[in-house]
Amino acid sequence: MDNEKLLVLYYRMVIVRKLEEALPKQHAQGKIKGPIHTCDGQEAVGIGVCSVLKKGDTVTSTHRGHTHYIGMGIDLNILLAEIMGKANGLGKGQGGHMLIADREHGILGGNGIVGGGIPIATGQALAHKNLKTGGVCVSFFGDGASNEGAFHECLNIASLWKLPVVYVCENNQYGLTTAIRRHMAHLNIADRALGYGIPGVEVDGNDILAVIEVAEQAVDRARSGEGPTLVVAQTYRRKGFSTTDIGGYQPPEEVKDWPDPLLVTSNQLLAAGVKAEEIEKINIKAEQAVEAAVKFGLESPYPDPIVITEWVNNFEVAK
Amino acid sequence: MDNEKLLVLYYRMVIVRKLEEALPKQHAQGKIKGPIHTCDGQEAVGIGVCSVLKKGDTVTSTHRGHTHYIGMGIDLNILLAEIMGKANGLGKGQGGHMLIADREHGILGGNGIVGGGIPIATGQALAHKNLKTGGVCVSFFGDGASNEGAFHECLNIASLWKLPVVYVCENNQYGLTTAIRRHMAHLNIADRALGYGIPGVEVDGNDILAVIEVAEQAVDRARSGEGPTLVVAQTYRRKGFSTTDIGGYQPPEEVKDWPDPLLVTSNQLLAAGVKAEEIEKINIKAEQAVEAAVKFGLESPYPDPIVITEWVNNFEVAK
Amino acid sequence: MREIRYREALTEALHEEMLRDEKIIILGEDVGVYGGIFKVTNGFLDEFGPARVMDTPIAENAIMGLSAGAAMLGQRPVLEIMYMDFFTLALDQLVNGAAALPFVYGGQVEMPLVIRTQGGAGSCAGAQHSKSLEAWIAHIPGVRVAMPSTPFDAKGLLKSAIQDKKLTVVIEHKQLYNTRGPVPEEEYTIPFGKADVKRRGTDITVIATSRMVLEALSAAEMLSKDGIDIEVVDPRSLRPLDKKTILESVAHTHRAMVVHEAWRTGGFGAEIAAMISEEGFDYLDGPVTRLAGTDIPIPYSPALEPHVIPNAETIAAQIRKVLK
Amino acid sequence: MREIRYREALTEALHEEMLRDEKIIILGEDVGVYGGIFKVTNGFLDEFGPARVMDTPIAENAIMGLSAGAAMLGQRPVLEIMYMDFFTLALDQLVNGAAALPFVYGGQVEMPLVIRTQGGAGSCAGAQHSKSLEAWIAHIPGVRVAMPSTPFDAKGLLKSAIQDKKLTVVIEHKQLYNTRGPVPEEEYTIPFGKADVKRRGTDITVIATSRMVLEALSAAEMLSKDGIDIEVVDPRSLRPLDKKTILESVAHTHRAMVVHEAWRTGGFGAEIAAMISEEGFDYLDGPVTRLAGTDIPIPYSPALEPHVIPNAETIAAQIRKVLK
Ligand SMILES: Cc1ncc(C[n+]2csc(CCOP(=O)(O)OP(=O)(O)O)c2C)c(N)n1
Ligand SMILES: Cc1ncc(C[n+]2csc(CCOP(=O)(O)OP(=O)(O)O)c2C)c(N)n1
Ligand SMILES: [Mg+2]
Ligand SMILES: [Mg+2]
Repeated sequence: MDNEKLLVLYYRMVIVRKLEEALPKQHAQGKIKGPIHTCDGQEAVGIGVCSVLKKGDTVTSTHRGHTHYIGMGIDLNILLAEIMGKANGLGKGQGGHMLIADREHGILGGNGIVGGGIPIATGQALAHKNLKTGGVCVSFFGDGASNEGAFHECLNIASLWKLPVVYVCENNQYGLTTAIRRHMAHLNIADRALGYGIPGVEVDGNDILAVIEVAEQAVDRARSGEGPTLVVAQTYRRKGFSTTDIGGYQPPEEVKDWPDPLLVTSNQLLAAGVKAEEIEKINIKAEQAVEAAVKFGLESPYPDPIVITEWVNNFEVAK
Repeated sequence: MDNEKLLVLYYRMVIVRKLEEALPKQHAQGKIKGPIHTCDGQEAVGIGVCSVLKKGDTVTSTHRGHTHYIGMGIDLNILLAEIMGKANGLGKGQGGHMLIADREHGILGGNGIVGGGIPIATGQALAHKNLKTGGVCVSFFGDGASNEGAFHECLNIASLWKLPVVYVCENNQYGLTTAIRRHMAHLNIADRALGYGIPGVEVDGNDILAVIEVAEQAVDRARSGEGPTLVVAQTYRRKGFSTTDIGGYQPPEEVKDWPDPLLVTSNQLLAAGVKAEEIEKINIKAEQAVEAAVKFGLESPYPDPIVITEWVNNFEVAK
Repeated sequence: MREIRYREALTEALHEEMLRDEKIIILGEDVGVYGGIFKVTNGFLDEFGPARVMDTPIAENAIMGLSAGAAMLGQRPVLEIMYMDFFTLALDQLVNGAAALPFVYGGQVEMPLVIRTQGGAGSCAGAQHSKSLEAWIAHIPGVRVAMPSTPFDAKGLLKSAIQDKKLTVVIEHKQLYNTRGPVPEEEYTIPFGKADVKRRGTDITVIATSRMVLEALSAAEMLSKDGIDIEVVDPRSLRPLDKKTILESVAHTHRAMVVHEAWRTGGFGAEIAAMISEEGFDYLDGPVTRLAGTDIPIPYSPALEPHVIPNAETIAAQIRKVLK
Repeated sequence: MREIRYREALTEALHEEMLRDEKIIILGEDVGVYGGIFKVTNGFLDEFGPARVMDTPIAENAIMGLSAGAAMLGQRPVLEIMYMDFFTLALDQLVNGAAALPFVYGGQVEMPLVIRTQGGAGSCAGAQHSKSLEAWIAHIPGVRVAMPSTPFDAKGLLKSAIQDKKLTVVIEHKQLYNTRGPVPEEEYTIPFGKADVKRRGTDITVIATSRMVLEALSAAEMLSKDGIDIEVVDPRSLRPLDKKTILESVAHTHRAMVVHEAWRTGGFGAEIAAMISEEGFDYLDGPVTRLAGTDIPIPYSPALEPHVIPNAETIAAQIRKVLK
């Protein structure tokens, strides 16, 4: 990959990291209500996978979706507005941080039901195929979600119907507070693909270049009509499960064993000859962008409760 | 296996076959209401697997459970009474043919929800383990059921908790009217075990000796605390999905490609030196037993609707 | 007017809409090769091909969710959930998915998804194949719910369901597929939220749903011999509910009774009765009573099952009691 | 009497019962190592060990069904479904399994299974983490449903739920865990089907559930300044429902209003209102009104969420209107 492109991806990764620093602060100050699930440590997966998608492709996300949003090119300002429940947010403040959608950028969308996005993605893939959009759908979900029935039902269906979908499991080693070895006995999630006769690929989820390579193959396969792939990206959730987490179950030493994907990528950039100052410039630029978006969000207006009546009238009243 | 024992099993298989001949007749005459799902062709699986179980073990069954009931030693008369909705039936006529239970013989029980018995079985296995009953639970279900989310969720849990449970998938090549190649792409259901790190064993489900061998290993493994096994028995449903089936989707020539398990076993008996007359005697004895049970069922009294009020009073009335 | 069966009316509705809009697909368990276990989509696979008529694996949660996902991108799925009893497995994707996402995504997606299912007892199919769970579905904002009782209503409501491009659940009744009734050959639709007065009468308004409409009409015949003249109102869609027609009827009869097959406690009859009592209090000469399924898992035995579901006799008996 | 928190009351109930009966196990998502996301089972894993306190994978259908299966063999599971919103994934094993099997198997199995869950809005947790779906559960015959509003009720009802060995769903409220109230140190239980008159009054009976009881009591304070004296009845268990206490109260106040957080249409308030109108018609001087959650997926924005849930002000306002 050329440096310029990798710098763009690195920028996006830093955006996510800065978001994950900024959002809990806003939450602590009461400017964001509702729990925030941060992606610190998982930046390479979402940013990497989304970078191989084209206009018209779609993704389904989760409660922990910031990397997917940034990866798909969401406008930071209106993302922040939504997270703060403002009228000009992507969902008019009606969805909030777990339920972000951005149709223009193919984000359809966040989902707070663990595993809930998997059937939605499978259906989007069906529509891509039937309506001949040429698009593919990527479904992101966690290691914990891979134990839900929806995972199984959908992988079977997608395999049967050869749907243009890529299932990306971000294995961050925890389902909420439950360590992976306490929620599954066989830790190789990619092996679950064997039962459906589809490829199951494990990848180092902290190395964006590795992620991209695997994602490209899976997306190509989907786009060319050969069917789904299960990609399992090994990564680590460096913070608590959400802003409500009071900790006590993640051994502090564990985080040291896992590489920080931002460091991995910045080292790749340095090794490829990019100057340290240039990287630092990007870090600052990202920080500023996030700061500006936070400001935008804070200054945005709250929705007028009249929207409630409008919605009710639209859906409920016998005409 | 000694001939005497095999003859007993053969007897049970014939009982099932005779039942499957008798029940649709009674249904056609209006003596049985509600659909009947017959097991013609699948006798070797349920009879074989249940033959390796001990007193105290339990099984969960399906809408197509006659082989499991007979295999576990149910009393034919009160089985028929239940199927006919009579007061002296196993469920007092409240359950019917899809919802048969017989606690004394470990049948807990039939289930008309496809895949519905799998979680129940997993919980029974948990109780066997926790309460140190020494028992195991066998969960029967179909190829179609193996696509339900419950299958996945439970195999993961049983593997994680090393539960004493054996999952027996009777692959009769159809989910209702949908041929297996139209409901899954990867036809080797046993491979689904790979994702959970448990053994997945495919077996010729029309050969009771083969079934018994595999079942013994799986039950031993469960009983000794090593955890679950997925057994997939290849067999064939020789009739329609139920008495309401109007056909048209099962190629008539297909049935010829599949061995009839009764013939397989009677040939094994003959090869082992059992006389043809002895086998014929058993056929007649089974037929008579079923006839007697049908008579018993027909002559049994219907329940008094007062039971409805009793149940309601017991559960619903604030005391 | 020609008479056709409820099943045929549904088939016609689907067939006409499939011809009208290529984006409509039909999917569900056994809807393709077999044509649906009640044969509503018989022949569709041959006519429209496997890309538009899809047998699915047995995976209710997935097929509900994937139908919603496809609808989000402009596909127009008509999903069949074979028995309402299995809706239990698909509710998450309905209430947390299809019904909620258009709102929480701020209107960025539409949900032109129609779900057909069937409920009801009467076949000795037992506790897991006989339930009427419309109260669950009709509790969900953003879902429209219809329960057609006649071939005419079945066709007209199903066509509206599809044409309106709004998330809709159409609940058929397994005992009605073979019933016959007049259905025009010409195109027509029935709007949601319009009740139908199936019989005019003066003494009491009976609000009945699905098969209970037929039972109420039979009860009306019995009662008319005793000089009791009942009005039978069929809401046809529970959500939105045509309060106006119901209240107008009660304003005129001054008495009301709600009849449905579903379990009494927490059944949708409670909503209708509460609504009448709340908004039509001054019209009422007596309490709004309910006659509904007994609060018990539906027993299998032919000697028990009929006792847990209202019928013409029990409806007539209760009316006699109320009017005494 | 000492005052403890709602959370602590629940913890005490579970702890006492765990000590009393070794067959009780606690299972659910994150109930073990973390002690439950609301910390109700904090420390239990250490005290009772991993065979009795089990973190489960995220698989709601399986854990509901396996709890039922274990209960059939004499285990006594207390299952936690983390949010009531996820009950949608577990309903099949509840309605087609746990609630039905004791009946359809002719009494051969018992179902000593208790399910704890929590619902309710107020945290800006959005449409998928704020719902109140008690109407669905309370529609199922064979399931008992409690919705405690105070620490006292929470402890007493949860202990009864476990001791009675009947299938029971206890619905807690996420906003109540930190509320405090008097709870005796001595052993006590609260029977199911016994409502509690939380406040005596003469002008109107307000039947409120869960957190709405607190709001109704606040409304009572506001109204008392205007000389309006309301009676607040907390059914505590929706199923079985203590009709007697409710009707006695209405007989005395001649007016009734039902308040809950759940969606209005088809909410359990409809059942209560319909029941009062049906069985207490002659007591009523005016219609039974309902005040409930707006029929809309619960919006996230802190500027919207409060508008879809009743509160003391809106309760007081509606009462003023009704009494005018
Ligand atoms: C159906 C459902 N069950 C439980 C939850 C509560 N919950 C929220 S996040 C979470 C953990 C999910 O784990 P994983 O899929 O690994 O995603 P991660 O949080 O690690 O990104 C749980 C259990 C939920 N939101 N939805
Ligand atoms: C949850 C659920 N979905 C659908 C059905 C309808 N149904 C009854 S039997 C059946 C086919 C089941 O196939 P399989 O598991 O292979 O069992 P088989 O009938 O072949 O024994 C279906 C779809 C059901 N009873 N339950
Ligand atoms: Mg995780
Ligand atoms: Mg099968």
